[in-house]
Amino acid sequence: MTTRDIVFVAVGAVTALSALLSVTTKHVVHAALWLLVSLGSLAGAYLVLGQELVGLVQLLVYVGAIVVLVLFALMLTRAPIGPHAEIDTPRWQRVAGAVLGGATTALLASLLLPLFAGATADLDRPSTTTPQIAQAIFGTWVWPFELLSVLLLVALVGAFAVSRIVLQRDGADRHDADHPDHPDHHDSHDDGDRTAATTAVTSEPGTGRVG
Amino acid sequence: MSWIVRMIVVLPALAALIGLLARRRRAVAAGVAVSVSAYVAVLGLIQWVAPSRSADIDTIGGLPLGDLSVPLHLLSDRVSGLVSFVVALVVLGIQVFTVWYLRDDARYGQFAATVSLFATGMLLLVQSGDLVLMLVGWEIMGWCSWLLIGHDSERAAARRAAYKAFLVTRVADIGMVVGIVALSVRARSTDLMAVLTATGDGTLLTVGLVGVVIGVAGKSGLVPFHDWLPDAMEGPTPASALIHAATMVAAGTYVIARLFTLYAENDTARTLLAVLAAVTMVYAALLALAQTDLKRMLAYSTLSQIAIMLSALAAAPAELGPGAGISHLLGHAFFKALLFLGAGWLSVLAGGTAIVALRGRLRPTGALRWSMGIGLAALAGVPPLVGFFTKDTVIDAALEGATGGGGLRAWLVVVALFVTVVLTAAYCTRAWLLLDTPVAATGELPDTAPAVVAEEDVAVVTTADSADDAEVERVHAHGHATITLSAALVVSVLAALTVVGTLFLASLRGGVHVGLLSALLSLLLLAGGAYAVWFLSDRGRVDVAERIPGRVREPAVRGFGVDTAYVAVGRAVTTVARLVVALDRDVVDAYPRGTAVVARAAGRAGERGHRGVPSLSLLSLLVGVVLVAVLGVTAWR
Amino acid sequence: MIHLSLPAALAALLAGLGVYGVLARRNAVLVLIGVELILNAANLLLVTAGSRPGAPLSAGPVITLFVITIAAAEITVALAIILVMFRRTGHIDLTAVPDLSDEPEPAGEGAP
Amino acid sequence: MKGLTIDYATLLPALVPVAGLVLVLVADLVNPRLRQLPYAIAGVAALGAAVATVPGLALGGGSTRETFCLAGGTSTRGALPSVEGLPQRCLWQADALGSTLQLAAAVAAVVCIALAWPRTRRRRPDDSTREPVEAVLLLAALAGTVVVAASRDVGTWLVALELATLPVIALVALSGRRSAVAGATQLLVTSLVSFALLVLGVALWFAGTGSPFLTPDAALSSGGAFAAAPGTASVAISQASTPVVFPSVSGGVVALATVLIVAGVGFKLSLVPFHAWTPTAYAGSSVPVATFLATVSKVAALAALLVVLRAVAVLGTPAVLSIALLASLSMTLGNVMALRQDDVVRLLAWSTVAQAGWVVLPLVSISALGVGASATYLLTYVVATLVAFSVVAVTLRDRPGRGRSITDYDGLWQRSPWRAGALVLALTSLAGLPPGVIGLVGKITALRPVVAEGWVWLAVVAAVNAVLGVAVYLRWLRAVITERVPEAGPTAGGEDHAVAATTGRRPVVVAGLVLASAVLVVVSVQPDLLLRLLG
Repeated sequence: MTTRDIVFVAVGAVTALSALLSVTTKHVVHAALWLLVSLGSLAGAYLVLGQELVGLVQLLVYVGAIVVLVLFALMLTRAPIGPHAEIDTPRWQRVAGAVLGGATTALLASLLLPLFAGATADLDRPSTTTPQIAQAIFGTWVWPFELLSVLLLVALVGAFAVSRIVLQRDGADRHDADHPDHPDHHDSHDDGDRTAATTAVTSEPGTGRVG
Repeated sequence: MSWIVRMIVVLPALAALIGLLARRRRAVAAGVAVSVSAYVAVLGLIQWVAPSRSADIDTIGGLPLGDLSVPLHLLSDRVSGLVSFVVALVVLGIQVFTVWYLRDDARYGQFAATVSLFATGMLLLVQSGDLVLMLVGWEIMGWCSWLLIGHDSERAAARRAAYKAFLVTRVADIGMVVGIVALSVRARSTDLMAVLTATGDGTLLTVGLVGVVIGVAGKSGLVPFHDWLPDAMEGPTPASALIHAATMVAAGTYVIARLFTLYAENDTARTLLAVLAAVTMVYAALLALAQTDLKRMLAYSTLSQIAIMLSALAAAPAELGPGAGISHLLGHAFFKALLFLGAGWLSVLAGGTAIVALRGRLRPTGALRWSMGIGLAALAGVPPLVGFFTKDTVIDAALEGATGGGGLRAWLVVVALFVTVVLTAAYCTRAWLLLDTPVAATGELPDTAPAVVAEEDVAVVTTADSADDAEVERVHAHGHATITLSAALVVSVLAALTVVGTLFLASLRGGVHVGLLSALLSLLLLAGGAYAVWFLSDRGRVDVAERIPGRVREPAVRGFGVDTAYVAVGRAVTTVARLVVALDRDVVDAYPRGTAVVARAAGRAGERGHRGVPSLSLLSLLVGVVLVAVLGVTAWR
Repeated sequence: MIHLSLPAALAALLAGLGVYGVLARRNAVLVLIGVELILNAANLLLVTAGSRPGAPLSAGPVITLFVITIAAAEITVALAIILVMFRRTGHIDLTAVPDLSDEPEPAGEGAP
Repeated sequence: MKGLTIDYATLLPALVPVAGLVLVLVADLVNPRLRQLPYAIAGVAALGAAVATVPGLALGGGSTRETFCLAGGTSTRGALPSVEGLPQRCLWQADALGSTLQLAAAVAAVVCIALAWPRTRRRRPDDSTREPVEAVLLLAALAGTVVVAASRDVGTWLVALELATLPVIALVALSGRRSAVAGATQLLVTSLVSFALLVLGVALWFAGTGSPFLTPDAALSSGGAFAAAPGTASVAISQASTPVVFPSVSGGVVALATVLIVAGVGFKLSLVPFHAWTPTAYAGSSVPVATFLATVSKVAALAALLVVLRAVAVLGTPAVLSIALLASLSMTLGNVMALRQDDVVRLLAWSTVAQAGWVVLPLVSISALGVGASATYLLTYVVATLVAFSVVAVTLRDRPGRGRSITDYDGLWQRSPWRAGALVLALTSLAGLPPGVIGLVGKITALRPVVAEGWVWLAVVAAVNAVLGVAVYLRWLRAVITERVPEAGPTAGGEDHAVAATTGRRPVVVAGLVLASAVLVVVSVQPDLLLRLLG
């Protein structure tokens, strides 16, 4: 048991605990915040493992961007503040989830622990340093890296178009109310509180039209 | 020479094809039918006179059936030459006669073409040196008989008769096919020579020969398959003549004659044949005596005569060969064709075939009277007509067989033959007396009938029990046509052949062999039978059959309800079939249909599970992944 | 020095928690959290395997970076669709039976 | 980087669609009101990709067209420690099989683009973004498919697979209908979870083999080679100067990695139980997108799967029970459900599920034979499905709103015999009946490895499903060839005519149908073209 081991156990415990809380808490927003903690401490775990760059990117992208996006999404979908019983699936499904999750963990652990049994990494002479990673990305791995840029571009275009189309349609519905093609428009107006949601969202021109 | 043999088979087939194509043009159809059959008759004459003894005339080449050799050869020898000549001659006569007889029939073309095709079947059977070809010819005749008997298909009776003939012979053909298969398997070849010379499995041989006997019994109308033949009189008279004279019913005799060396050594099959023949000849002769219709009487007489031919094959000693049977076949061909065509002629004159309508109608007709007289005399076996010689050859052969160790089987045949001689003489005499005695002489008739039966009355009488109702209608529609010269000539030539036909048989080994004692005995019996009838009928004034008690005669005319038995058998088969169908549907098919039901139910259940709930799809996904992962890890190696 | 079985165990744990999270939540956004946990488990495993001495081509960290980026791209599209779902149906409940009733093609192409 | 050579000509099949999508975006920037231009560019790009794959088709034996190779160049070659004659490692390696799959994807994409061709030539309103976005997404997914078929390393493989999946999700949602959103949601969550598991599988692969390459030697390194001689056997790439020894690992990790990858890709192939999104998404999206999902997506999935399975094939694993289970479940459930569908798109969706079972069926034998058979079957399925969807699209284009139900095809034989003929050929191919000879050939090809490996029960299940499948497609065929029931009344007919008159423009859509049918006819007449894959 080295010092690094002890540190890792500590960080890992935080990660696991916050992950557990993020999937069990009844507060919708808390779940996202616990995820934030979990991913952040995972970045710490990367640091302990000697992968500074990965840890940094984890902080930047995951904590800085993804979780923030998740929080945004929760707010845009009018997530309730405070405990909410409705966020969990029926009990039988949760039991199934627990069984399957346990099975996954058991399966992975039973295979990985023997695999890494006794394996150690000497982090004082790290095999991969940040310059090496940089060189690898722009050298060996330049092809998938370029593809990744295409993927990001396409994802942005797609996400933009998808969110925009509905905004347009909502707008179109409002403009000519007697348009016969959109029965759903009337549906959504029928049930009371959801109407409020729709109008609330669509009345924010900034959200939808942002490109 | 071999091309002649091939042509004999192929030409009628071509004639049938052309006739069918040209069926709308009557003259062409008639021309083709008559000229081709004439040409074939000439070819048959050549084959007979100058026989090429050859057993391997190729046809379409052998069939590649692996282990089994199927060469499909034709076989030509003196017997096949003679038989095909006689067949061709009879067919020629019938074709010529038909031109006159069906003068007003719109479907003459089809009829003539069918007759040509029928001739093809018979000739193929006669020429074939291969069991498969034999079966093909056999089947062609079966199908064509259905067409010919059902020619007047607008009449229900004709249709029924056609179906009956077809079904009854078909059932018997099961035996034929089984027999042929058994014989072929035993010889590992379908070639006739190979089959005859093969040695081996005795059981298989017995099965084969018995099967062939059953098939022959069907086509030749032996008891219990006999009842289709009298009903087949629903066909036009030339069709009856064709079927009865030299072709279909006689084909069985020819087949058994071809296989005679095998039969000679197989007691089981021969005994069966002997019993069937003996029963049939006596029974049919008795029924012939009771008939009220000329054509039906002739039909029963055919049954009896065919049984006589077969009895020769059943009883003759091995060293004598099948000559006796074949010779009676040929002789019978002449006089039976003559009788049928004469009856057809007479029916045109009288407007019906019921004996009541025909009474005394023969007297004023000159050539027809002579011809019918000769025909009936030949049928009865009056010397020196051909019937006498051939029948006595059969009796002689049977006697030889009986004395030469044939045992009970041969004696049974001999006794049956003598009984039949008496009965034949009796019904021939009865027919002659009824046809020839002027109506004026029958004063004792209860219903003081007019001297000449009026046409309306004829219709009334004959529609009741005339076999050939179509003829009645034809006569009604077109009046009594005078016979054409050629048709009359055909009848006359046949009469002449009946007189001198014995000469034909001289070339046949064992063809004519008359024992003195048996000839005398049969002549005595003949005279006795004829006298008895003459005496009982009060010199022709009364129908002998009237003296038979009505409750016997009525069912006798109807063939003792055999038809009903057939129907019952049919019903039973249908019932069994229904049972099988029900079993198949409700028990066997339940499984396939069960899968369909299960599939549908599963689909319904699945539909409920696939309503697009994302959460459930995630659940199924993860369950699947974990399951697959566990399976993959545990069952990988 | 660090024993690599520790991060491996953590990865296994995170994966299991992620699976549970995916199945236990009916809110679509929270299901995404479960997905992220599984992804992070995979990432941790990659990094762990990559920090074994002699790992070639810096593959571990590089692929981890790739996966993080892919996850970002995914989350973008996912959130857009969840947003649309909310707009169209008024909820983001994944256990609800969706309304599959077919409407005519939207106005975008052709009609008016 | 040293040793890395890039051959752009080889990369063309992937580069052309990417260039096309950039061009679409630029064109949209310049003149956003053109309706057909994005599709034109996309069509040309897809065609270009198809043409670019052609040189790869002629590759025989084991030869490949490759680039991004790490051991290229003579200087480093000598320095490479040759471990058991390991081949050089390339990030792009397209052999005949891969090229054929790429070609199939490109051709299918061309047809999809033709089917999506806009109805009118009118300029679109300023705020509409649909056409260019659709073109971009289609091209991106095509590029991903092309790349994944040629990828040999986990990095490229993951990115390309995601590039092939993510745009499709957006495409499904793009039509904006409620059912489309439902389909997109289901597809989204399924694909996210699947992808996460896939990454987990990849991580396991990397952990188990120590190699980021999906190559046979990497797979070997997990099992026997390292365990047998830990001192000599080592993986050392140019930059890792010190030879290192990985701990000998059990094959179990590789096994788990493989099945996780199979499961992760299985969702894209719509294998039961990862299939639930299929009918919803197909029915929700527009017909061209459904076509894309049913063809290009499936090619991508199988290409990705084959990359992995060809790598593990060397392990000599005779058969995989998991795949057998998935295949039999997929076939059965797909056929049973398809029997009950009245909507032709849903019917085709379930048929896809069933056919996916047939596609993976030969993979129970992880061998060259199984791989070839699977690819062959996939191609027959893709071509036939393409034709069936094209017919649906043309029918819908003729009479909008009518053509989704089987009864709408009543009497198609009389109305338009050519279209009906194409449909009959396609359906019989899917069912495996003549005249769809290619379907029959495909089914026999697919069954051969199964029988060769002695999987009797699986062969029986497949045979039963072949019969069930016939019933599925005959339901539709019967409608096509039976007499049409007279229309409800003259007014309905009049409306039809009016509608047809306004939406009569469809030459490009018909061209797509013609192209697809031509391919189907060619492979039906000359099955050798496909069967060559096996050799």
